[in-house]
Amino acid sequence: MADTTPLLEVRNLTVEFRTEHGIARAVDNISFDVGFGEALGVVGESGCGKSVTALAILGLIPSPPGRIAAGSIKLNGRELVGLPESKLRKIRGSEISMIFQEPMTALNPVFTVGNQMSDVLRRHKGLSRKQAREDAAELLRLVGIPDPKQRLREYPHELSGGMRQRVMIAMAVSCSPKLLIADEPTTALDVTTQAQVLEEINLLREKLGTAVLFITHDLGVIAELCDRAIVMYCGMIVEEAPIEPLYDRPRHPYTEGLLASIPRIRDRKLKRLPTIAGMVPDLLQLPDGCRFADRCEKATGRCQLEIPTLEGARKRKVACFHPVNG
Amino acid sequence: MSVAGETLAGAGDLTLRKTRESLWSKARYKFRHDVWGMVALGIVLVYFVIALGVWLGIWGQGWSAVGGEKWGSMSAEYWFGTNIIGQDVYDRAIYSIKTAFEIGLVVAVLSTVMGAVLGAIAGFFQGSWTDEVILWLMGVLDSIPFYLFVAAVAFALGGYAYSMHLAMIAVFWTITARLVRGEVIKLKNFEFVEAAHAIGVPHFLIIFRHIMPNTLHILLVQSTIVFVAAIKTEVILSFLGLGVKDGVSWGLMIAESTQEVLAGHFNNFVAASVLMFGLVMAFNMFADSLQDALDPKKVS
Amino acid sequence: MEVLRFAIKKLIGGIPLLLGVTFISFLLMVYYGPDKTYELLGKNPTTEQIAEIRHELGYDKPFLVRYGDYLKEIVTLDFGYSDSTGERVNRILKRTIPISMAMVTPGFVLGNLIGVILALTAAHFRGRWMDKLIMGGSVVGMSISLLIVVIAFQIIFSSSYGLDLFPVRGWEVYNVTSYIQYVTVPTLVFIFVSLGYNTRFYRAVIVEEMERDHVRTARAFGTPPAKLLYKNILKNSMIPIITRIMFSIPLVIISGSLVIETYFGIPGVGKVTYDAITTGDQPILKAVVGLTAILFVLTLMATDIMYKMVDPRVSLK
Amino acid sequence: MMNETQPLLTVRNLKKYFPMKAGMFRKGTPLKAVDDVSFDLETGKTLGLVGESGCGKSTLGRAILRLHEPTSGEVILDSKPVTGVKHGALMLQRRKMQIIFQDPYASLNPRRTVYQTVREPLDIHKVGDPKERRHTVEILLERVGLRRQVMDRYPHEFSGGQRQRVGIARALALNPKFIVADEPVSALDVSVQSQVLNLIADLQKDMGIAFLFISHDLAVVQHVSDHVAVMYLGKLVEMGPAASIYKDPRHPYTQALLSAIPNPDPKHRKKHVVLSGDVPSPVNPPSGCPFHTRCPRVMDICKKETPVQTNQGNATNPHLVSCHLYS
Repeated sequence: MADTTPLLEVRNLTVEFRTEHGIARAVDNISFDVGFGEALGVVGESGCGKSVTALAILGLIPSPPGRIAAGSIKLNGRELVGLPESKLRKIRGSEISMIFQEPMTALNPVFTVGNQMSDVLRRHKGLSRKQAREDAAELLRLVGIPDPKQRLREYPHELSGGMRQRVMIAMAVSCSPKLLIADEPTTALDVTTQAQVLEEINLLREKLGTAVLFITHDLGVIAELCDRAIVMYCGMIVEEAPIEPLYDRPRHPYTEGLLASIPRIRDRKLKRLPTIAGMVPDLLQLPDGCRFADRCEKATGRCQLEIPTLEGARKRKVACFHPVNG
Repeated sequence: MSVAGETLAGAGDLTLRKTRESLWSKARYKFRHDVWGMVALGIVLVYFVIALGVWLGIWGQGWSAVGGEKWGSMSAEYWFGTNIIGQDVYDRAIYSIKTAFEIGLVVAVLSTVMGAVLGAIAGFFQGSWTDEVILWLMGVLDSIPFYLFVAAVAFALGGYAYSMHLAMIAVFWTITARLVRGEVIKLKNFEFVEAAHAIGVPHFLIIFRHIMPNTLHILLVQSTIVFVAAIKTEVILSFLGLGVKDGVSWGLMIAESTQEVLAGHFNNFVAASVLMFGLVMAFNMFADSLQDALDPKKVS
Repeated sequence: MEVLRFAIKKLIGGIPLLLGVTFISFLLMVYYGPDKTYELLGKNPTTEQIAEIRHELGYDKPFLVRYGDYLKEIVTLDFGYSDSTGERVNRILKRTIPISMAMVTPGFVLGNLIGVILALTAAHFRGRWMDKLIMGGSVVGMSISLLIVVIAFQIIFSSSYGLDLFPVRGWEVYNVTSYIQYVTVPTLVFIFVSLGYNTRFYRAVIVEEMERDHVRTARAFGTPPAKLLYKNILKNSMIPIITRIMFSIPLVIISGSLVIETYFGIPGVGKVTYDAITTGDQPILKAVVGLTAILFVLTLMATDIMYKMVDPRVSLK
Repeated sequence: MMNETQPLLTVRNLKKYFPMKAGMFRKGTPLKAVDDVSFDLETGKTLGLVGESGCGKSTLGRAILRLHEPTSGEVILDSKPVTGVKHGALMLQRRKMQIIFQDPYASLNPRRTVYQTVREPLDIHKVGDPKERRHTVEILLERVGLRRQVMDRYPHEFSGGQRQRVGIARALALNPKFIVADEPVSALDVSVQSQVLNLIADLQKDMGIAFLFISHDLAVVQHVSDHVAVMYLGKLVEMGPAASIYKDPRHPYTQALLSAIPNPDPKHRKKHVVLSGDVPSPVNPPSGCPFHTRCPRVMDICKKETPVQTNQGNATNPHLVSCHLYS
C-alpha cells in the first residue's frame, strides 16, 4: 500500500539555525517517505538532526533562531511548508501527533491528566466536556492504564514515568492521527518500563493502523518496532533500507560501524568492542566532502572532496562512494 | 603503559573543536556586539571620568561657595543658575556625581562581598544550623521596614556620616546572598564537586576554588543592580533627612527643590534629575547587557 | 482542617523571625536610640528629677526587662502612648491605617495588573518591536527615582505649570468624588514607579515558562497561542508572581507610603512613621516595627497556602 | 570470590538510610536507599552493578567511598577500614579509591583547565614536587588518549567522550586500587561509548584496578564485568559470575531485566517478559520480598517473609540469589 502514494512525503528538506558563529545546517537536503500504516525508524547519534526533522514536520522549529530554509513536506499530498500557523494548528494533534522524550516534563504539571486530554479532544473533535472526559477515560483504558476514571483526576506528578508516557500516547492517538511521531519515547524510561511502552505502541499500531515515525538512537528499539529505517549522520541521510537487510548487510560504513559498536548481550564476551574512531564533526565546520570521511576506513580522495548523494533502488538507498557489503 | 597508550591514541577522539574560547571571551564577544550595552557603558564611563575629576579636584569644587544671587537664572558664570542661597547649581550637580559613585561603589562592593561569602556558606552547609542562622538573619533584615532601619542605624550610630552606607549594605546583601545560596545549592550537587570530595579537597577549598568562581556572573550582575539601587535609595533617604551628611548629592538637591518647584524654580530639580536619570538609565542598560552576555540561563 | 494545622505550624515557625526583628530594632532604636530624658525636663534639672523621668521612661530597668516589656506590648497589642502627642498609639494606628490602605490599594493593584498584562503582551511578541518597546519603557521607568516622579507628577497634575486638575496635597475624603480627587496622583505615582520593575519581572517569569517542554507539547497538540498564554503559561507562572505580590505587601504599606504620604501630606501610617522618625517617637516606631513583623509572618503563611492553591505539586506538609 | 586470600574490598551489611521529615520535629520512616548490602571484590576484577533508576545503585557506590556517610555497616579496602575512621585515615584511603561520573558535562569544573583538574589530586595529596606533577599529568592524559596540547583548555572545548577521558585521568592520578564507575558511558553516543568502554577495559588490564561498574544497561555491564550484582529497591537480589548470570539468571527480576532488552536483530523479534506495574517507592517498600508486587511467579510466602540468600552455584563460584523459589 505504501507503494502508491505515500502518507508523508519529505523532499529536499533543509533546516538552518542561526548561532553566534554562523549558520548551522541541522538538516541538510533530506528526502524520505512514510507510507500509510508504515513504521519508519530514524536512527542517529545526538546532533544528527533527527529530532529537528520531527519538529520541522509539525512546523514547530523554534524561530528564531531556526527556520526551514528549503524543501517540501507533504501530508497526504497537501503541502505543509508555508502553511499558515492557524491551519497548521488544526493538523497538530489531529492528523499528525507527537510524543516526546521526557515524560516528566512534557505534561503540564498544574493541570489534571483529564483536563489536558479533554482539551485536545474538545479542540479537534468538538466534543462536549462530558463526552470528552468519557472518551479520555476510554483512551486511557486502551493504553492499558488501570482505573482510568481515577487517573483522569490526578496530576502528572502523581503518576510514574511509564504511566505518564502512556498518557502521552493516549493523548497522541486520541484524534486518530494518520501519523504518529515518537521522538525517543522510551529513552528516559527504565528497561522494564520501556518494554511495556514499546509493546503498547505496537499493539496500538495494529489496532489503529497509524503510521509511526520512530526517532531513536537505539538500534535495538528500531529492530523491534519498525518496517524500514533511515540512518542519519550530521544532518544527512546516509542510508535507507527495510529493516532486515539494514541489519543484515548494512551498506554505509557508518551504519556498519554503528551496528557493530552497540553493546548487546552476547553468548561470549568480546575482548574489545568494535568502535568508530574519532568523533562527529562540528556542524559549523563541516568537511567539504562526505561528512563521515574523517572517520571512515574506506575513505579516498574523492570522499574528501565530494558529497555522495543518496542513491539506489527505491527501497534500498545509500549515500556512499564505496559502499560495503555490496 | 606506552603500548596501550599508542593503540588508544589511534582510536581516541583527538580532534578538538576548532572554535577556541574561554567563558569570559565568549561573554566579551557577546557584549561587544551589543550596541546598546556598549553605548550604556560609554555613558557610564563618561560619568565616571567626571567623578574622578571631582575627586582629583579638577572641577566641581565650587559647590559650597555662596556667590550668586538667590535663585539666579542660567548665565555664563552659573550655567545652571543658582539655588536659594546663591550656590552654583552646576557645580553642585557635578559634585553629586562623585557622591553617587562613592555611595554606589561602596555599597555595591561591600554588600556583594558579604552576600557572596554568607550566601556561599549557607548554601554549602544547606540544612545545617549555620544555614538556619544565616537564613534567619536574612529574614529578619528583610522584614524590618527599610527606612525605619536606616533611621534606627542613624540613631544608634549617633549621626555617623556613613550610617546610610552601613544601613544599605546591611539590607542589600541579603538579595545577593539568596541568589548565591540558591546557585551554590545547585552547584554543590554537581559531579565536579563530588569529585573534589572524592579526592579529599578540604571544604573551604571546595567552596572557594570550585564553587565560588562559578557564581561570578551572578555577583557581577548583582553588584551593578545594587549600585543602581544604592544611588536611587540615597535620593529618598536624603529627602527624609537620613541621607548624605557632608557634601551634596542629587538627593539633597531634589529635597531642596521640593519647596522651589511650586514657586516655579526648576533649576535644582531639573539638573539633579536629568543627571541622575542619565546615570541610572545607562547603568541599568549596562547591567542588562552584562546579564545577557554572562548568564547562560537568562532568557531574552 | 489541614489548612488550619498548617497555618498554626507556620505561625509558630514565625516566632524566631518575630523575636529577631523586634530584638534588632529594639537594640538599635531604643537601647542605642535617642535619650528623651532632657527633652522632657525643664532647665537645670535636679538629680532627683532626672532619676524620676528616667524611671518613668523605663530607662533605669535592665535591658532584658525593657525588651521583655516590648514583647509584652506586642503580644497584648497595646503600645502605650505617643511620646510627642500623648495620644494612645492604638488610636493613632486605627485612624491612620485605613487612610494608608485607601491611598495605596488602587495603585498597588493596578501596578501589578497592568504589569502582568504588559508582560504577557511582551512575551507574546517576544523579540519583536512590541516587546522591545515595552521592555525599553520599563527600563526607563526603572531609572527614574520615586522622588522625581512624585515631584514631576505634582507639577504636571496639580500645579498651575501643568494641568492643575487635582489638589496639591492633603486628604479630605468624604465621598467617592473627593476620594478620586485625592487618590489619583498618588496612584499614578505608584503605578509609574512599580510598573517597570513588575513588567520586567513578570516577563522574565513568563518567558522562562514558555521555554518549558509542556508548552511545546501543548503546541504540538494544536493549542492556539492566546490560550497557550492565558491557560498553559500563566497558571504555571503563578508561584513567582504570587511570591512577588505577597512579599511586596508589607514593604509597600510602610516604605512606599512613607515617601508618598509625606510628600502629599496624607495623614496615613507612612506619615505618622515619618514624623515619629524625625521626633524620635519610640512607642510609635516600636508599634510599626512589631506590626510589620507580624504582617510578614502572616504573609509567609498566606503565601504558602496560596502556593497550594495554584500548584498541585506543593503539599502543605 | 571466596578465595583464601583477603579480597581487596569487603562490604558488609552496608546501609544508607535518608531521613525523611514527617512533621516539624517528628522523623518519618527513612528512605532505605541501600539496605543491608554485602559483597567482596578482588584486585583487578570488576563487579557490575545493575538496576533500574532509583534502586540505590549510585548511592551504594557513593556510600562505599563515604561520599555519602553510611548509616551503618562496614567497608574495608586493602585490609584497612574506610568506615568509622577519622579524617586523616580517610584521606589515606581516598588515595586508593576514586570515582568516575556519569555526566561528562557536570563532572568537570567549567572554570578550571584540564591541567588544573587532573593535577588537583596530586596537589591535595602532595604527590611528588611541582615539576614531577606536570609530567605526571602529561603521562596521565596520554594514557587516556588525549594529547598533552589540550592541557590548557577548558572543559567546554571538548566533546562528551573527551571530557569523560579527562574525568578518567583525574581518577587515575593517585594510582588508585579501586574505582567506582557510576554509569560512565550512559550519557555518551553509541560510537563513543565503545571507545570509553575499551579504555576502561585496558586500564583494568594494565594497572590492575578493581572496578565497581554501575549501570542500568545489562549489555554494557556484560562487556566489562567479571561478576554481576542485581539491585532492586536497595537490596542485592542476585549476584554471581557474569557468565552464569547471563546464561542462567535465577531471580525472576533478573530474568525480566534480561528479557526486556530490545534485541538489535530484526530476525529474532522475541517475546518479552513484560513486568506489570511500576517500581514501588523506597520510602514505603513492600513487605516480604520487595519484588513480590511485580513478580510473575509470586507465591503466598513472598508477601510475608523476606527471602534469605541461597547459593545456587558452587563453593568456588558462588551464585547468590534472594528468592523463595530457591529456598
